[in-house]
Amino acid sequence: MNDSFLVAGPITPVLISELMTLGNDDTGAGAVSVFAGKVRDDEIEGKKVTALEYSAYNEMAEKVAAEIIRTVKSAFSDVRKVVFVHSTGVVKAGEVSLFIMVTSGHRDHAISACRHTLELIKENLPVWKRELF
Amino acid sequence: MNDSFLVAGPITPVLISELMTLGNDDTGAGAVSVFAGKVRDDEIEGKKVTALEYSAYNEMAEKVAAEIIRTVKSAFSDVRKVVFVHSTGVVKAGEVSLFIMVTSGHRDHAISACRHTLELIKENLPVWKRELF
Amino acid sequence: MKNVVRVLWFGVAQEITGSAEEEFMAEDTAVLRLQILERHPGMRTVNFRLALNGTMLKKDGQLEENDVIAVLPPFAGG
Amino acid sequence: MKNVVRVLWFGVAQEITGSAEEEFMAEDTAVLRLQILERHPGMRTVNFRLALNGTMLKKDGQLEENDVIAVLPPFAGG
Repeated sequence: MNDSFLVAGPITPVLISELMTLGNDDTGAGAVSVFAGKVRDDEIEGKKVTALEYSAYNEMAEKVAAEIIRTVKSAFSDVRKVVFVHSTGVVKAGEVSLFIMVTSGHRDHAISACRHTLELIKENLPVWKRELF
Repeated sequence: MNDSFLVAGPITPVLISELMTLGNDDTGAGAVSVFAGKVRDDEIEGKKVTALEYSAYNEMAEKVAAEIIRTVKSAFSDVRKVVFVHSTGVVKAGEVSLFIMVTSGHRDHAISACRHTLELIKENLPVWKRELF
Repeated sequence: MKNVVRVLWFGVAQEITGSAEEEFMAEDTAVLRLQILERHPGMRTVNFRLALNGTMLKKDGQLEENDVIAVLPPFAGG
Repeated sequence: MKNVVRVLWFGVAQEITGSAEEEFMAEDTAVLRLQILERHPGMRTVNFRLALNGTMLKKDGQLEENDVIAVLPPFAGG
Protein backbone atom coordinates (compact mmCIF):
# COMPACT_ATOMS: atom_id res chain seq x y z
CA MET A 1 0.00 0.00 0.00
CA ASN A 2 1.42 3.40 -0.86
CA ASP A 3 1.39 6.27 1.63
CA SER A 4 -0.01 8.89 -0.71
CA PHE A 5 -3.58 10.11 -0.92
CA LEU A 6 -3.19 10.44 -4.70
CA VAL A 7 -3.00 7.49 -7.07
CA ALA A 8 -2.20 7.62 -10.77
CA GLY A 9 -5.14 6.46 -12.87
CA PRO A 10 -8.36 4.76 -11.72
CA ILE A 11 -8.83 3.25 -8.28
CA THR A 12 -9.07 -0.38 -9.33
CA PRO A 13 -11.25 -3.10 -7.77
CA VAL A 14 -8.02 -4.72 -6.54
CA LEU A 15 -6.91 -1.54 -4.78
CA ILE A 16 -10.40 -1.14 -3.28
CA SER A 17 -10.24 -4.71 -1.93
CA GLU A 18 -6.83 -3.97 -0.42
CA LEU A 19 -8.01 -0.72 1.15
CA MET A 20 -11.05 -2.45 2.59
CA THR A 21 -8.89 -4.99 4.42
CA LEU A 22 -7.25 -2.15 6.37
CA GLY A 23 -8.61 -2.36 9.87
CA ASN A 24 -9.91 -5.90 9.38
CA ASP A 25 -8.04 -6.91 12.53
CA ASP A 26 -9.80 -4.23 14.59
CA THR A 27 -12.42 -6.30 16.41
CA GLY A 28 -13.75 -3.22 18.20
CA ALA A 29 -15.05 -1.74 14.94
CA GLY A 30 -18.70 -2.61 14.34
CA ALA A 31 -19.35 -0.39 11.35
CA VAL A 32 -17.64 0.36 8.04
CA SER A 33 -18.92 3.13 5.77
CA VAL A 34 -17.51 3.40 2.27
CA PHE A 35 -18.05 5.94 -0.49
CA ALA A 36 -16.78 5.54 -4.03
CA GLY A 37 -17.04 8.29 -6.61
CA LYS A 38 -17.20 7.09 -10.21
CA VAL A 39 -16.81 8.86 -13.54
CA ARG A 40 -20.20 9.23 -15.27
CA ASP A 41 -20.62 9.25 -19.03
CA ASP A 42 -22.61 12.50 -18.90
CA GLU A 43 -23.64 14.16 -22.14
CA ILE A 44 -22.32 17.71 -22.49
CA GLU A 45 -23.54 19.74 -25.46
CA GLY A 46 -24.46 16.55 -27.29
CA LYS A 47 -21.14 14.81 -26.66
CA LYS A 48 -20.63 11.87 -24.31
CA VAL A 49 -17.89 12.10 -21.68
CA THR A 50 -15.63 9.06 -22.12
CA ALA A 51 -13.20 9.94 -19.33
CA LEU A 52 -12.11 12.63 -16.90
CA GLU A 53 -8.52 13.80 -16.62
CA TYR A 54 -7.76 14.81 -13.05
CA SER A 55 -4.89 17.09 -12.07
CA ALA A 56 -3.82 18.07 -8.58
CA TYR A 57 -1.50 20.38 -6.71
CA ASN A 58 0.24 17.36 -5.26
CA GLU A 59 2.23 18.84 -2.35
CA MET A 60 -0.75 20.83 -1.13
CA ALA A 61 -3.17 17.94 -1.70
CA GLU A 62 -1.16 15.61 0.51
CA LYS A 63 -1.10 18.19 3.32
CA VAL A 64 -4.81 18.96 2.96
CA ALA A 65 -5.69 15.25 2.92
CA ALA A 66 -3.81 14.60 6.15
CA GLU A 67 -5.54 17.62 7.70
CA ILE A 68 -8.98 16.34 6.59
CA ILE A 69 -8.32 13.03 8.33
CA ARG A 70 -7.22 14.78 11.53
CA THR A 71 -10.33 16.97 11.42
CA VAL A 72 -12.71 14.05 10.92
CA LYS A 73 -11.09 11.96 13.65
CA SER A 74 -11.35 14.78 16.17
CA ALA A 75 -14.96 15.59 15.18
CA PHE A 76 -16.24 12.00 15.55
CA SER A 77 -15.08 10.37 18.76
CA ASP A 78 -16.28 6.86 17.87
CA VAL A 79 -14.30 6.81 14.59
CA ARG A 80 -11.41 4.35 14.52
CA LYS A 81 -10.00 4.57 10.99
CA VAL A 82 -10.29 7.03 8.08
CA VAL A 83 -8.81 6.08 4.71
CA PHE A 84 -9.14 7.83 1.38
CA VAL A 85 -7.47 8.08 -2.01
CA HIS A 86 -8.15 10.25 -5.06
CA SER A 87 -7.12 9.61 -8.66
CA THR A 88 -4.95 11.83 -10.80
CA GLY A 89 -4.64 11.47 -14.57
CA VAL A 90 -7.17 9.78 -16.83
CA VAL A 91 -10.09 7.83 -15.34
CA LYS A 92 -12.58 6.33 -17.78
CA ALA A 93 -16.38 6.41 -17.43
CA GLY A 94 -17.45 3.66 -15.02
CA GLU A 95 -14.14 3.70 -13.17
CA VAL A 96 -13.63 4.89 -9.59
CA SER A 97 -11.78 8.18 -8.96
CA LEU A 98 -12.42 8.62 -5.24
CA PHE A 99 -12.56 6.05 -2.44
CA ILE A 100 -13.32 6.78 1.22
CA MET A 101 -13.60 4.30 4.09
CA VAL A 102 -14.39 5.08 7.71
CA THR A 103 -14.69 2.55 10.52
CA SER A 104 -16.20 3.15 13.95
CA GLY A 105 -17.57 1.31 16.93
CA HIS A 106 -21.21 1.94 16.02
CA ARG A 107 -22.91 2.87 12.77
CA ASP A 108 -23.78 6.54 13.34
CA HIS A 109 -20.27 7.92 13.42
CA ALA A 110 -18.95 5.80 10.53
CA ILE A 111 -21.75 6.99 8.24
CA SER A 112 -21.66 10.66 9.31
CA ALA A 113 -17.87 10.82 9.26
CA CYS A 114 -17.68 9.22 5.80
CA ARG A 115 -20.12 11.79 4.46
CA HIS A 116 -18.23 14.61 6.20
CA THR A 117 -14.93 13.40 4.73
CA LEU A 118 -16.50 13.50 1.27
CA GLU A 119 -17.70 17.08 1.74
CA LEU A 120 -14.31 18.18 3.08
CA ILE A 121 -12.60 16.61 0.05
CA LYS A 122 -14.96 18.37 -2.37
CA GLU A 123 -14.36 21.72 -0.63
CA ASN A 124 -10.68 21.57 0.18
CA LEU A 125 -8.71 19.10 -1.91
CA PRO A 126 -6.85 20.96 -4.69
CA VAL A 127 -7.94 18.72 -7.56
CA TRP A 128 -9.34 19.67 -10.96
CA LYS A 129 -10.89 17.76 -13.80
CA ARG A 130 -11.21 18.06 -17.55
CA GLU A 131 -13.74 16.17 -19.64
CA LEU A 132 -12.45 13.95 -22.44
CA PHE A 133 -14.90 13.06 -25.24
CA MET B 1 -23.82 -14.86 -7.09
CA ASN B 2 -26.71 -16.39 -5.21
CA ASP B 3 -30.18 -14.87 -5.29
CA SER B 4 -30.81 -14.94 -1.56
CA PHE B 5 -30.48 -12.04 0.86
CA LEU B 6 -29.23 -14.48 3.50
CA VAL B 7 -25.80 -16.11 3.42
CA ALA B 8 -24.53 -18.85 5.72
CA GLY B 9 -21.62 -17.66 7.83
CA PRO B 10 -19.60 -14.45 7.51
CA ILE B 11 -19.72 -12.18 4.47
CA THR B 12 -16.17 -12.76 3.27
CA PRO B 13 -13.87 -10.20 1.62
CA VAL B 14 -14.19 -12.26 -1.58
CA LEU B 15 -17.99 -12.02 -1.53
CA ILE B 16 -17.77 -8.28 -0.79
CA SER B 17 -15.48 -7.82 -3.81
CA GLU B 18 -17.95 -9.75 -5.97
CA LEU B 19 -20.93 -7.75 -4.71
CA MET B 20 -19.07 -4.50 -5.33
CA THR B 21 -18.53 -5.37 -8.98
CA LEU B 22 -22.32 -5.47 -9.49
CA GLY B 23 -23.21 -2.39 -11.44
CA ASN B 24 -19.61 -1.76 -12.50
CA ASP B 25 -20.81 -1.59 -16.09
CA ASP B 26 -23.35 1.15 -15.25
CA THR B 27 -21.53 4.23 -16.53
CA GLY B 28 -24.40 6.49 -15.45
CA ALA B 29 -23.72 5.79 -11.77
CA GLY B 30 -21.47 8.43 -10.22
CA ALA B 31 -21.75 7.37 -6.60
CA VAL B 32 -21.50 4.14 -4.63
CA SER B 33 -22.33 4.05 -0.93
CA VAL B 34 -21.49 0.92 1.05
CA PHE B 35 -22.17 -0.07 4.62
CA ALA B 36 -20.71 -3.13 6.32
CA GLY B 37 -21.75 -4.23 9.79
CA LYS B 38 -19.10 -6.19 11.69
CA VAL B 39 -19.23 -8.29 14.83
CA ARG B 40 -17.58 -6.45 17.75
CA ASP B 41 -15.77 -8.22 20.57
CA ASP B 42 -17.81 -6.36 23.19
CA GLU B 43 -17.38 -7.25 26.83
CA ILE B 44 -20.61 -8.36 28.51
CA GLU B 45 -20.54 -8.94 32.27
CA GLY B 46 -16.78 -9.38 32.15
CA LYS B 47 -16.78 -11.86 29.26
CA LYS B 48 -15.58 -11.08 25.72
CA VAL B 49 -17.91 -11.84 22.81
CA THR B 50 -16.00 -14.09 20.40
CA ALA B 51 -18.81 -14.50 17.86
CA LEU B 52 -22.49 -13.89 17.21
CA GLU B 53 -24.84 -16.63 16.09
CA TYR B 54 -27.52 -15.21 13.81
CA SER B 55 -30.83 -16.91 13.14
CA ALA B 56 -33.58 -15.79 10.77
CA TYR B 57 -37.13 -16.55 9.76
CA ASN B 58 -35.89 -17.30 6.26
CA GLU B 59 -39.08 -17.24 4.17
CA MET B 60 -40.23 -13.99 5.76
CA ALA B 61 -36.74 -12.45 5.62
CA GLU B 62 -36.51 -12.99 1.87
CA LYS B 63 -39.89 -11.33 1.33
CA VAL B 64 -39.09 -8.43 3.67
CA ALA B 65 -35.70 -7.90 2.01
CA ALA B 66 -37.26 -7.65 -1.45
CA GLU B 67 -39.82 -5.22 -0.04
CA ILE B 68 -37.07 -3.07 1.52
CA ILE B 69 -35.33 -2.79 -1.85
CA ARG B 70 -38.59 -1.80 -3.56
CA THR B 71 -39.26 0.80 -0.86
CA VAL B 72 -35.79 2.34 -1.12
CA LYS B 73 -35.85 2.45 -4.91
CA SER B 74 -39.21 4.21 -4.97
CA ALA B 75 -38.17 6.68 -2.24
CA PHE B 76 -34.93 7.77 -3.94
CA SER B 77 -35.41 8.54 -7.62
CA ASP B 78 -31.69 8.86 -8.42
CA VAL B 79 -30.90 5.38 -7.03
CA ARG B 80 -29.85 2.83 -9.66
CA LYS B 81 -28.97 -0.30 -7.69
CA VAL B 82 -29.60 -1.59 -4.17
CA VAL B 83 -27.83 -4.75 -3.01
CA PHE B 84 -27.67 -6.28 0.45
CA VAL B 85 -26.96 -9.54 2.21
CA HIS B 86 -27.16 -10.60 5.85
CA SER B 87 -25.42 -13.51 7.55
CA THR B 88 -27.04 -16.39 9.32
CA GLY B 89 -25.17 -18.78 11.61
CA VAL B 90 -21.90 -18.06 13.37
CA VAL B 91 -19.93 -14.90 12.54
CA LYS B 92 -16.73 -14.30 14.49
CA ALA B 93 -15.62 -10.96 15.97
CA GLY B 94 -14.06 -8.85 13.23
CA GLU B 95 -16.07 -10.53 10.48
CA VAL B 96 -18.82 -8.88 8.43
CA SER B 97 -22.46 -9.91 9.03
CA LEU B 98 -24.26 -7.27 6.95
CA PHE B 99 -23.32 -5.69 3.62
CA ILE B 100 -25.28 -2.97 1.82
CA MET B 101 -24.41 -1.24 -1.46
CA VAL B 102 -26.39 1.50 -3.18
CA THR B 103 -25.44 3.22 -6.44
CA SER B 104 -26.92 6.42 -7.82
CA GLY B 105 -26.23 9.15 -10.32
CA HIS B 106 -25.08 11.66 -7.71
CA ARG B 107 -23.84 11.26 -4.18
CA ASP B 108 -26.79 12.47 -2.12
CA HIS B 109 -29.21 9.68 -2.96
CA ALA B 110 -26.63 6.88 -2.72
CA ILE B 111 -25.62 7.97 0.78
CA SER B 112 -29.15 8.66 2.06
CA ALA B 113 -30.59 5.50 0.51
CA CYS B 114 -27.80 3.33 1.93
CA ARG B 115 -28.47 4.71 5.39
CA HIS B 116 -32.24 4.27 4.93
CA THR B 117 -31.74 0.66 3.81
CA LEU B 118 -29.73 0.02 6.97
CA GLU B 119 -32.47 1.44 9.19
CA LEU B 120 -35.17 -0.56 7.39
CA ILE B 121 -33.12 -3.75 7.85
CA LYS B 122 -32.67 -3.08 11.57
CA GLU B 123 -36.40 -2.44 11.98
CA ASN B 124 -37.94 -5.03 9.70
CA LEU B 125 -35.67 -7.96 8.89
CA PRO B 126 -36.63 -10.96 11.05
CA VAL B 127 -33.12 -11.78 12.27
CA TRP B 128 -31.91 -12.50 15.79
CA LYS B 129 -28.54 -12.92 17.40
CA ARG B 130 -27.01 -14.76 20.31
CA GLU B 131 -23.64 -13.93 21.84
CA LEU B 132 -21.02 -16.67 21.97
CA PHE B 133 -18.18 -16.26 24.50
CA MET C 1 -64.32 -22.70 15.81
CA LYS C 2 -60.93 -23.81 17.00
CA ASN C 3 -58.32 -24.66 14.39
CA VAL C 4 -54.95 -26.39 14.60
CA VAL C 5 -52.14 -23.97 13.86
CA ARG C 6 -48.36 -24.34 13.72
CA VAL C 7 -46.45 -21.93 15.95
CA LEU C 8 -42.80 -21.25 15.05
CA TRP C 9 -40.48 -19.95 17.77
CA PHE C 10 -37.62 -17.61 16.88
CA GLY C 11 -34.72 -16.00 18.71
CA VAL C 12 -35.02 -16.04 22.48
CA ALA C 13 -38.50 -17.65 22.18
CA GLN C 14 -36.76 -20.79 20.96
CA GLU C 15 -34.52 -20.80 24.04
CA ILE C 16 -37.46 -20.19 26.40
CA THR C 17 -39.74 -22.85 24.88
CA GLY C 18 -36.93 -25.30 24.15
CA SER C 19 -38.20 -26.11 20.67
CA ALA C 20 -38.46 -24.75 17.15
CA GLU C 21 -42.21 -25.21 16.74
CA GLU C 22 -45.36 -26.47 18.43
CA GLU C 23 -49.03 -26.99 17.64
CA PHE C 24 -51.80 -24.93 19.21
CA MET C 25 -55.60 -24.98 18.84
CA ALA C 26 -57.14 -21.53 18.75
CA GLU C 27 -59.91 -19.64 16.99
CA ASP C 28 -58.06 -16.35 16.67
CA THR C 29 -54.69 -14.71 17.31
CA ALA C 30 -55.81 -12.90 20.47
CA VAL C 31 -56.68 -16.23 22.10
CA LEU C 32 -53.45 -17.74 20.76
CA ARG C 33 -51.40 -15.01 22.50
CA LEU C 34 -52.98 -15.97 25.84
CA GLN C 35 -52.40 -19.67 25.20
CA ILE C 36 -48.74 -18.97 24.43
CA LEU C 37 -48.28 -17.11 27.74
CA GLU C 38 -50.09 -19.84 29.66
CA ARG C 39 -48.10 -22.70 28.18
CA HIS C 40 -44.78 -20.79 28.36
CA PRO C 41 -44.83 -18.29 31.24
CA GLY C 42 -41.23 -17.33 30.35
CA MET C 43 -42.64 -15.63 27.25
CA ARG C 44 -44.30 -12.98 29.45
CA THR C 45 -41.01 -11.08 29.60
CA VAL C 46 -40.57 -11.06 25.83
CA ASN C 47 -42.02 -8.19 23.81
CA PHE C 48 -42.96 -10.38 20.85
CA ARG C 49 -44.99 -9.80 17.68
CA LEU C 50 -46.73 -12.38 15.52
CA ALA C 51 -46.45 -13.08 11.81
CA LEU C 52 -49.22 -14.96 9.99
CA ASN C 53 -48.09 -17.14 7.09
CA GLY C 54 -44.89 -15.14 6.68
CA THR C 55 -46.39 -11.65 6.90
CA MET C 56 -46.27 -9.38 9.94
CA LEU C 57 -49.68 -9.35 11.61
CA LYS C 58 -51.17 -5.84 11.67
CA LYS C 59 -54.08 -6.63 14.01
CA ASP C 60 -55.56 -9.73 15.67
CA GLY C 61 -57.93 -11.86 13.63
CA GLN C 62 -59.35 -15.29 12.82
CA LEU C 63 -57.14 -18.33 12.40
CA GLU C 64 -57.66 -20.98 9.69
CA GLU C 65 -56.68 -24.65 9.87
CA ASN C 66 -52.95 -25.09 9.23
CA ASP C 67 -52.10 -21.41 9.50
CA VAL C 68 -48.48 -20.79 10.41
CA ILE C 69 -47.89 -18.30 13.19
CA ALA C 70 -44.33 -17.10 13.84
CA VAL C 71 -43.47 -15.67 17.25
CA LEU C 72 -41.00 -12.84 16.68
CA PRO C 73 -38.96 -11.34 19.54
CA PRO C 74 -37.43 -7.89 18.80
CA PHE C 75 -35.24 -8.09 15.69
CA ALA C 76 -31.49 -7.75 16.08
CA GLY C 77 -30.02 -7.77 12.60
CA GLY C 78 -27.09 -5.69 11.38
CA MET D 1 10.31 46.01 -2.30
CA LYS D 2 9.56 43.80 -5.27
CA ASN D 3 10.51 40.14 -5.11
CA VAL D 4 10.70 37.41 -7.72
CA VAL D 5 8.03 34.79 -7.10
CA ARG D 6 7.08 31.57 -8.90
CA VAL D 7 3.45 31.36 -9.94
CA LEU D 8 2.01 27.87 -10.55
CA TRP D 9 -1.09 27.54 -12.75
CA PHE D 10 -3.62 24.78 -12.06
CA GLY D 11 -6.78 23.49 -13.71
CA VAL D 12 -8.31 25.85 -16.24
CA ALA D 13 -5.65 28.49 -15.40
CA GLN D 14 -3.12 26.23 -17.10
CA GLU D 15 -5.26 26.11 -20.23
CA ILE D 16 -5.78 29.90 -20.23
CA THR D 17 -2.13 30.79 -19.67
CA GLY D 18 -0.77 27.95 -21.77
CA SER D 19 1.90 27.02 -19.26
CA ALA D 20 2.44 25.30 -15.91
CA GLU D 21 4.31 28.14 -14.22
CA GLU D 22 5.70 31.65 -14.71
CA GLU D 23 7.76 34.22 -12.82
CA PHE D 24 6.32 37.47 -11.53
CA MET D 25 7.85 40.39 -9.57
CA ALA D 26 5.58 41.78 -6.89
CA GLU D 27 5.78 43.15 -3.35
CA ASP D 28 2.57 41.61 -2.11
CA THR D 29 -0.24 39.25 -3.14
CA ALA D 30 -2.77 42.04 -3.82
CA VAL D 31 -0.46 43.52 -6.44
CA LEU D 32 0.27 40.04 -7.81
CA ARG D 33 -3.47 39.44 -8.39
CA LEU D 34 -3.63 42.59 -10.55
CA GLN D 35 -0.50 41.59 -12.47
CA ILE D 36 -2.01 38.14 -13.16
CA LEU D 37 -5.18 39.70 -14.60
CA GLU D 38 -3.14 42.17 -16.70
CA ARG D 39 -0.82 39.56 -18.16
CA HIS D 40 -3.62 37.00 -18.68
CA PRO D 41 -6.96 38.78 -19.23
CA GLY D 42 -8.61 35.38 -19.70
CA MET D 43 -8.14 34.86 -15.96
CA ARG D 44 -10.73 37.56 -15.25
CA THR D 45 -13.49 35.03 -15.74
CA VAL D 46 -11.97 32.56 -13.28
CA ASN D 47 -12.94 32.74 -9.62
CA PHE D 48 -9.47 31.75 -8.39
CA ARG D 49 -7.86 31.68 -4.97
CA LEU D 50 -4.14 31.77 -4.13
CA ALA D 51 -2.01 29.42 -2.06
CA LEU D 52 1.32 30.60 -0.65
CA ASN D 53 4.01 27.93 -0.36
CA GLY D 54 1.44 25.16 -0.37
CA THR D 55 -1.03 26.68 2.12
CA MET D 56 -4.29 28.40 1.23
CA LEU D 57 -3.86 32.16 1.60
CA LYS D 58 -6.25 33.57 4.22
CA LYS D 59 -5.64 37.29 3.41
CA ASP D 60 -3.32 39.28 1.20
CA GLY D 61 0.19 40.01 2.48
CA GLN D 62 3.88 40.56 1.69
CA LEU D 63 5.79 38.32 -0.68
CA GLU D 64 9.35 37.11 -0.06
CA GLU D 65 11.96 36.25 -2.67
CA ASN D 66 11.30 32.78 -4.17
CA ASP D 67 7.85 32.43 -2.64
CA VAL D 68 5.69 29.96 -4.54
CA ILE D 69 2.18 31.17 -5.34
CA ALA D 70 -0.34 28.65 -6.69
CA VAL D 71 -3.33 29.92 -8.65
CA LEU D 72 -6.28 27.69 -7.75
CA PRO D 73 -9.51 27.67 -9.79
CA PRO D 74 -12.55 26.13 -8.03
CA PHE D 75 -11.76 22.58 -6.93
CA ALA D 76 -13.53 19.72 -8.66
CA GLY D 77 -12.45 16.54 -6.89
CA GLY D 78 -14.63 13.56 -6.15
